[in-house]
Amino acid sequence: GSSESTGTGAAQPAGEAGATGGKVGIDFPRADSDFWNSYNKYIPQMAPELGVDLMPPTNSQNDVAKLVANVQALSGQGAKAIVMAPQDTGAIASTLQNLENKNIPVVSVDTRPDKGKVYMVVRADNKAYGTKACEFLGEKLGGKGKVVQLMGALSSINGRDRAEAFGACMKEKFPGITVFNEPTEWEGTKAASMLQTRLEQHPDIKGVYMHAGGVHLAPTIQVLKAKNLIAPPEDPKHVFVISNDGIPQEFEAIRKGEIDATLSQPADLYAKYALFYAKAAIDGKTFQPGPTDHDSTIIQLPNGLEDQLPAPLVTKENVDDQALWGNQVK
Amino acid sequence: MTTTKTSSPVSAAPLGRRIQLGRFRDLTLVPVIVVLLIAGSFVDPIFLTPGNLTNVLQQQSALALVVLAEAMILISGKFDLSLESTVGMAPAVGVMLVIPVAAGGFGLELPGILAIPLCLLVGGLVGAFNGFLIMRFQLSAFIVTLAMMIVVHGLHLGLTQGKSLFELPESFLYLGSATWLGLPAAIWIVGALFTVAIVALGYFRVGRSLYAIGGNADAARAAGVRVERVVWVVFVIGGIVAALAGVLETGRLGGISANQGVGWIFMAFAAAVIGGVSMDGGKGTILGALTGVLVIGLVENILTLKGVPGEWKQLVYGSIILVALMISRLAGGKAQD
Amino acid sequence: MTTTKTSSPVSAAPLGRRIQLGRFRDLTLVPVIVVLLIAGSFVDPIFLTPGNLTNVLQQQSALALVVLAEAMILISGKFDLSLESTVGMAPAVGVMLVIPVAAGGFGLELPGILAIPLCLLVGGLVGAFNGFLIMRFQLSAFIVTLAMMIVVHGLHLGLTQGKSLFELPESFLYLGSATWLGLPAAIWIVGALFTVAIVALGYFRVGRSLYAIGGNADAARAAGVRVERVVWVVFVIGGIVAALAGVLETGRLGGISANQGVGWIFMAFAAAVIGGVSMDGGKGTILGALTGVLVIGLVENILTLKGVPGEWKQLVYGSIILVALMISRLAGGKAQD
Amino acid sequence: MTSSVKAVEALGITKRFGPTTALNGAEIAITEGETHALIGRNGAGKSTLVSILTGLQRPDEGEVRFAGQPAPPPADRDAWRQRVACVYQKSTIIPTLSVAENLFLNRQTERGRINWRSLRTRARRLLEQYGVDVDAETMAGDLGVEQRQLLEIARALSFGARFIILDEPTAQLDGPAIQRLFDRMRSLREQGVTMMFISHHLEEVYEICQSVSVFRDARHIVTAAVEDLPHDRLVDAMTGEATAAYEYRTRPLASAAPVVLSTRGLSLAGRYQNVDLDVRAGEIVGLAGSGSSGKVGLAETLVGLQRADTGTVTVNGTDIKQGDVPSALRAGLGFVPQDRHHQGFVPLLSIAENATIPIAHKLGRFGAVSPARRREHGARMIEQLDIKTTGPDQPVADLSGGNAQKVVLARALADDPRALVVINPTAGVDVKAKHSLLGAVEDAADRGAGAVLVSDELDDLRICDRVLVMFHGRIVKNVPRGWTDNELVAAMEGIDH
Ligand SMILES: Nc1ncnc2c1ncn2[C@@H]1O[C@H](COP(=O)(O)OP(=O)(O)OP(=O)(O)O)[C@@H](O)[C@H]1O
Ligand SMILES: Nc1ncnc2c1ncn2[C@@H]1O[C@H](COP(=O)(O)OP(=O)(O)OP(=O)(O)O)[C@@H](O)[C@H]1O
Ligand SMILES: [Mg+2]
Ligand SMILES: [Mg+2]
Repeated sequence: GSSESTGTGAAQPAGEAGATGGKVGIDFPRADSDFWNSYNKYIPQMAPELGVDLMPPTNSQNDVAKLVANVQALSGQGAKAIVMAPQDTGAIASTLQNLENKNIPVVSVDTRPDKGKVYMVVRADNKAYGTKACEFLGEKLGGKGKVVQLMGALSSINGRDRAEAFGACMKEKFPGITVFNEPTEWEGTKAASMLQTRLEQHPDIKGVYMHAGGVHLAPTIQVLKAKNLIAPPEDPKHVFVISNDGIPQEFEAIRKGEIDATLSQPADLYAKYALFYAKAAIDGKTFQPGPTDHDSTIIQLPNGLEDQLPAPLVTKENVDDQALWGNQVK
Repeated sequence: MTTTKTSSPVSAAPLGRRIQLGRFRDLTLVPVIVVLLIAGSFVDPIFLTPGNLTNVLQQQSALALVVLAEAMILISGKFDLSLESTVGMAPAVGVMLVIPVAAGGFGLELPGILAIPLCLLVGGLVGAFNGFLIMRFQLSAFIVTLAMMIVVHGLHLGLTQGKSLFELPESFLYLGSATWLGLPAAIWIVGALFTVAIVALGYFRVGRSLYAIGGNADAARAAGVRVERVVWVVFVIGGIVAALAGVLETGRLGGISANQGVGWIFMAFAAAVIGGVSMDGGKGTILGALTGVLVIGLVENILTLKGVPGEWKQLVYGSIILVALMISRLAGGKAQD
Repeated sequence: MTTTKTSSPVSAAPLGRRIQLGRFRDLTLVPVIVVLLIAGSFVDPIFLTPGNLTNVLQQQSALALVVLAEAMILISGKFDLSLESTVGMAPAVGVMLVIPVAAGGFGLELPGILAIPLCLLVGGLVGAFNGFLIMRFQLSAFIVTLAMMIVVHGLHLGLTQGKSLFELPESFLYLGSATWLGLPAAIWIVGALFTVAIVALGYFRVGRSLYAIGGNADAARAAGVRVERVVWVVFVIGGIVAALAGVLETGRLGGISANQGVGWIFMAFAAAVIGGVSMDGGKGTILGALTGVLVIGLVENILTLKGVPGEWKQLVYGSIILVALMISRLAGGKAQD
Repeated sequence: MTSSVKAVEALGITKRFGPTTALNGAEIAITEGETHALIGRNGAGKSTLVSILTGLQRPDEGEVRFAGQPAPPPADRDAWRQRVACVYQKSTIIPTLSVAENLFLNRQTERGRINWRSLRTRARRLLEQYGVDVDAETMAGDLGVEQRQLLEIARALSFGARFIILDEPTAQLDGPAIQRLFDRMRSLREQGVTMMFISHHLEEVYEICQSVSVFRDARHIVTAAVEDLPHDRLVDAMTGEATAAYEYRTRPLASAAPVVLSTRGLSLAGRYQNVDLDVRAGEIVGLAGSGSSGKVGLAETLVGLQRADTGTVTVNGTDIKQGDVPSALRAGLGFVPQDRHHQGFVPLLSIAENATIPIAHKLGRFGAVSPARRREHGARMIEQLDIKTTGPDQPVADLSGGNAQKVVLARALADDPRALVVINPTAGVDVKAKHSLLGAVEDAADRGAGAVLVSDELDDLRICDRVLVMFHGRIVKNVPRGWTDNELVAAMEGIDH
């Protein structure tokens, strides 16, 4: 919910550098997905621009135990603030507690730790993803028919949030639509098999929501191609596909008409505001809930604040917008 | 090999029955497959349609090749965990040698038609390196290939920077996506390779020598089998077959993600072992391994059709494998190892 | 056991040296550890500080317990892949029995102090079930525990709906987070358990019988060892120790995620095997396995301190394990299996 | 002698295994066409020489020549196989393959596809030739020791090699099988085949060989024609000292002593029927019978390795649980199983540990085992049984066959058993060791144990106070001490009843 906005979390341009407070340690969550790789690339690019003294980043390979070890090492090496992206939010409570005891502020990117103090959470609203995808498909299908949801892993909060919001929205707004939920564990091979089987079983499926373009995009297109279901939206054969992430390949597919839309998860903004808030924390700044100067809203959490970055829906109309991060990477 | 004396149950069995069963030992999963086919047809009428069964076969084709490779290696008494990483790395490197830098390539831009041969070559090299370490340095196959599994996947990650490769030469996608005579090309290819392997391991001297090596390497050496060389060649073939599995998978999925193949090796072992291939070497057949793949494929298909909720799917899946195991144990009548 | 003929390299070694080395065969990783300590001190001055080394030990404590359990099971000639799933499932179930529904519990709300005993009980039950299937039905340990790995993890996912548990009773977190005499309690616990295991397997009848069983189960049986019972007990203990590993991990992390333990088993095998425990049974020591854990922990720590880019980290990591393997092979002088 | 060309020569061979020197400048030369015996005590280096002569191991020093030509390079296995065929002492049967395939291992076909039908036919013919009564399609792993040995022999002899080595081929065979083997060897010799024959049964050497070489302590001692080296001198050459023949002891008749091992109405379908047996303290009872008479099956039931269908076994007054070794051991039984590799020892464990597994609970308190006391016990056993080893800590895997057998006996005697069951205890054991093994059994009897000795060897049975002869699963005769060979053999063949 939005609380009454008192102060503004106005983003200060990083000009007034002067005495920088200290080093920022950062842990990357993984190196094997396109979205995170873009994020990992933006970080070192943006650090000098924002005047952040960045330590060599560590990588926890999607393993919370490694994340904990990395954070220990970073704080041992003298980090004054830490940026992390815990893919597994239940199991870092002790770590956050330890960091709080050491007075090291934490910026959490992409996920919201359930417990333990955080200075700021920088993330897009995953529930909003699910809802937007649901609305997009529901409208395109006219409120009836069958859709497949290629889910991520149940153990991932983002996957769960997207799935829950998508399901709740469908139930509420489009009760005429049947949803098939496929737990793909973020694996392309599982996604392909499940979609193929489901299309065999229900040839009248008309919509697909993919939780992760990075892993689900190519298999989905390949299965639709094999079934000869790639057709223009006017064609009754057309299957509406909406993806999530906003990587360049999704844009390409939108341009080619292979998929219809994607939800752009702003890797560049994640990187920028992660560093921004880390530096702000070192500098002792404080923020209040309310709208910010960068089209987002800060909300209050029990254990800190969360800056909910905008996540635009990308369709054929706006796919060439240069402001989208997916159009900026090479 | 601790030849477990299966005391009472076996020696009690009447002679005639034992011999007969012995001949069909590699087919102990057939009853399981029959049960699954029946169960599947109750779950959903679509199950028994040719379209669905073709899908099952196609979905399992890449895994089947990894199982084929692993079964050969297991029969010769060794281990290869790195196959799963080869499934991802070999196609990635093969493709990166031919695509432009902009699409994620190395910038060599070799002719696109070379991508598949290069991919197979890379797979063969990984196998050769494994074989070299294991046979020359007499290192444990398990641990060498465990380390190589990490190394090869690490190479994949490092070279691609963790990115998926999407812009692949058409020729590279062809095998995994084409249809020949109404069936996916992948099914024909896998069928052909399994036939070759079944014949080679059943009717040719080199093939039989795998059993001898796996059963008792010293005895095989005494009988004139060039143990080191044969095992080395098996590792190389294993690597090539795993790379081919990668080609088929890439064609099916239309891209190579940084995770391609990750986690497959457990499934490959499960398929081979429930199909009757022993982890101790010298035992089992390629045909048996194939039935193992089918069981796994059918179980997955039925669970998908049934729409078991995601959070319970693994439990159901694991339980079915366990039950399949017990059925094949009871049907086979032999202790496993 | 195919006693590989170690031809030239071994027989070439001078007499005195081999005897000496033979006695310290379980310590072949010590040179590797020394190299790592030196290398680490060059990488970062922080490396050799007590704080950092304590961190390494604490970070490895839960894995070390899994390695301990796996090493015992390997020495008795069996396998347990399901340990990794027990690391997550046992604490989850133990906790869910005591916390309220609102926090993700079953609603039984048993006294919080029971959470740890219940967790250990669950671990023991998983081990008992594994042992039962393997010994009673003479099923292959590898494949049974592979299926059980999926089943147990599936149970965890199903019961928690994939959600993390983080409202845990304080008593449950205590062991994994407390500090005793300046060192984390986990280190004391792990140290104590390893000491017990080293003594038991070195100097006690039941412990020694694991070696006899792993080396030649039939001979052990003929010598009056109750093979079935001992192996069964080893599985139960293994499950309990894995559950305890889960308790320590939970305490360290402050919550139980649905992925707790997933992927550990490969690391556990790697640690045990580079530490000299044979996959064929009957060979290796608990102390050796401990050195394996240390090597893995130090490698990870050094890579972290060095800040190796994520995409190359796996490659470097795998390569170091491979090198450690070769060093321990050369230092040990024995062929591995 | 047919000619003086040397079919094979080994010159100055030295081979070390870590601390052990298995061969020390050893040599041998075998004239073409003769059957040459190689004898020596357990651990003298015979099998090591065999593995060098067949190219499986490379000598540290020295050279091997075939018909005057240097031996092929180690990697060229085919060249080696053309020159020499071998029955190894260690089994080279592959348990997971069928009998037929084992016979034609790696030569299932000249080229191209294997014709399984014709392979089976060829295998059947071969098996018939050697009088091996097994189905060519059974898994080799399902065979008994004896049948496996016959398989190895049939395989090696069927090669058509001009030089054949037989390393203790007779150790696991009974009389008729040995005779069939010797018949084959004679006819091969007539065809000009050269053979090297290793055995611990010296009378076999005189029966089948023309010349003999003796090894002792890794060195070559003497080579001579068999006529020139009578039995006593042969034994002296082997042992390096004047060795007396074994003196069988007599014991007072034990009719009043308590029964320590007995069975009532013991039957196991297809193996033995309705066996009643009483063994008294201080008595050694022999169990004899031809192939498949059921004697081994019966003995294995006594110790708990098999479970009878009906009947009871009583050890020392306790009814033991059928098929349960620990309960038999607890009741005071010790035993030597038939196949030492299978059930006799744990190869990676030390001599001391192998010998003390059954008494581990006595080597310390509260379940602890004191390594010092274990080593002490091991050392005592090594001395008592004269085991050739570097010490009680040596793994049994490194011992020669006969010495490994002694470790198995050491295990059986560990707990000072009240009842002792030994199955073929002297298989593969050298003369002197045989004396110490039999002596150890007799010692145990003198200490008041009752013993059952199952053996195919008449010499072993001579230490028995009486011999029970089994035929088709029944005890048909009780032969008291003082029998002649013919008498006993006739009973075993079932001729006189
Ligand atoms: N692989 C090995 N490793 C270590 N020592 C060995 C090995 N093979 C043989 N030896 C040692 O070499 C010596 C000679 O052994 P070998 O097997 O040649 O004896 P042998 O004369 O054949 O005895 P037996 O009559 O008992 O068969 C023994 O002391 C044995 O312990
Ligand atoms: N019916 C059978 N089923 C299984 N194994 C058998 C059978 N008969 C014999 N054997 C095997 O053969 C071995 C010897 O058998 P048994 O006790 O019947 O006769 P034996 O007189 O000792 O024969 P031999 O002199 O040929 O060894 C046993 O150890 C057993 O493993
Ligand atoms: Mg020998
Ligand atoms: Mg016999």
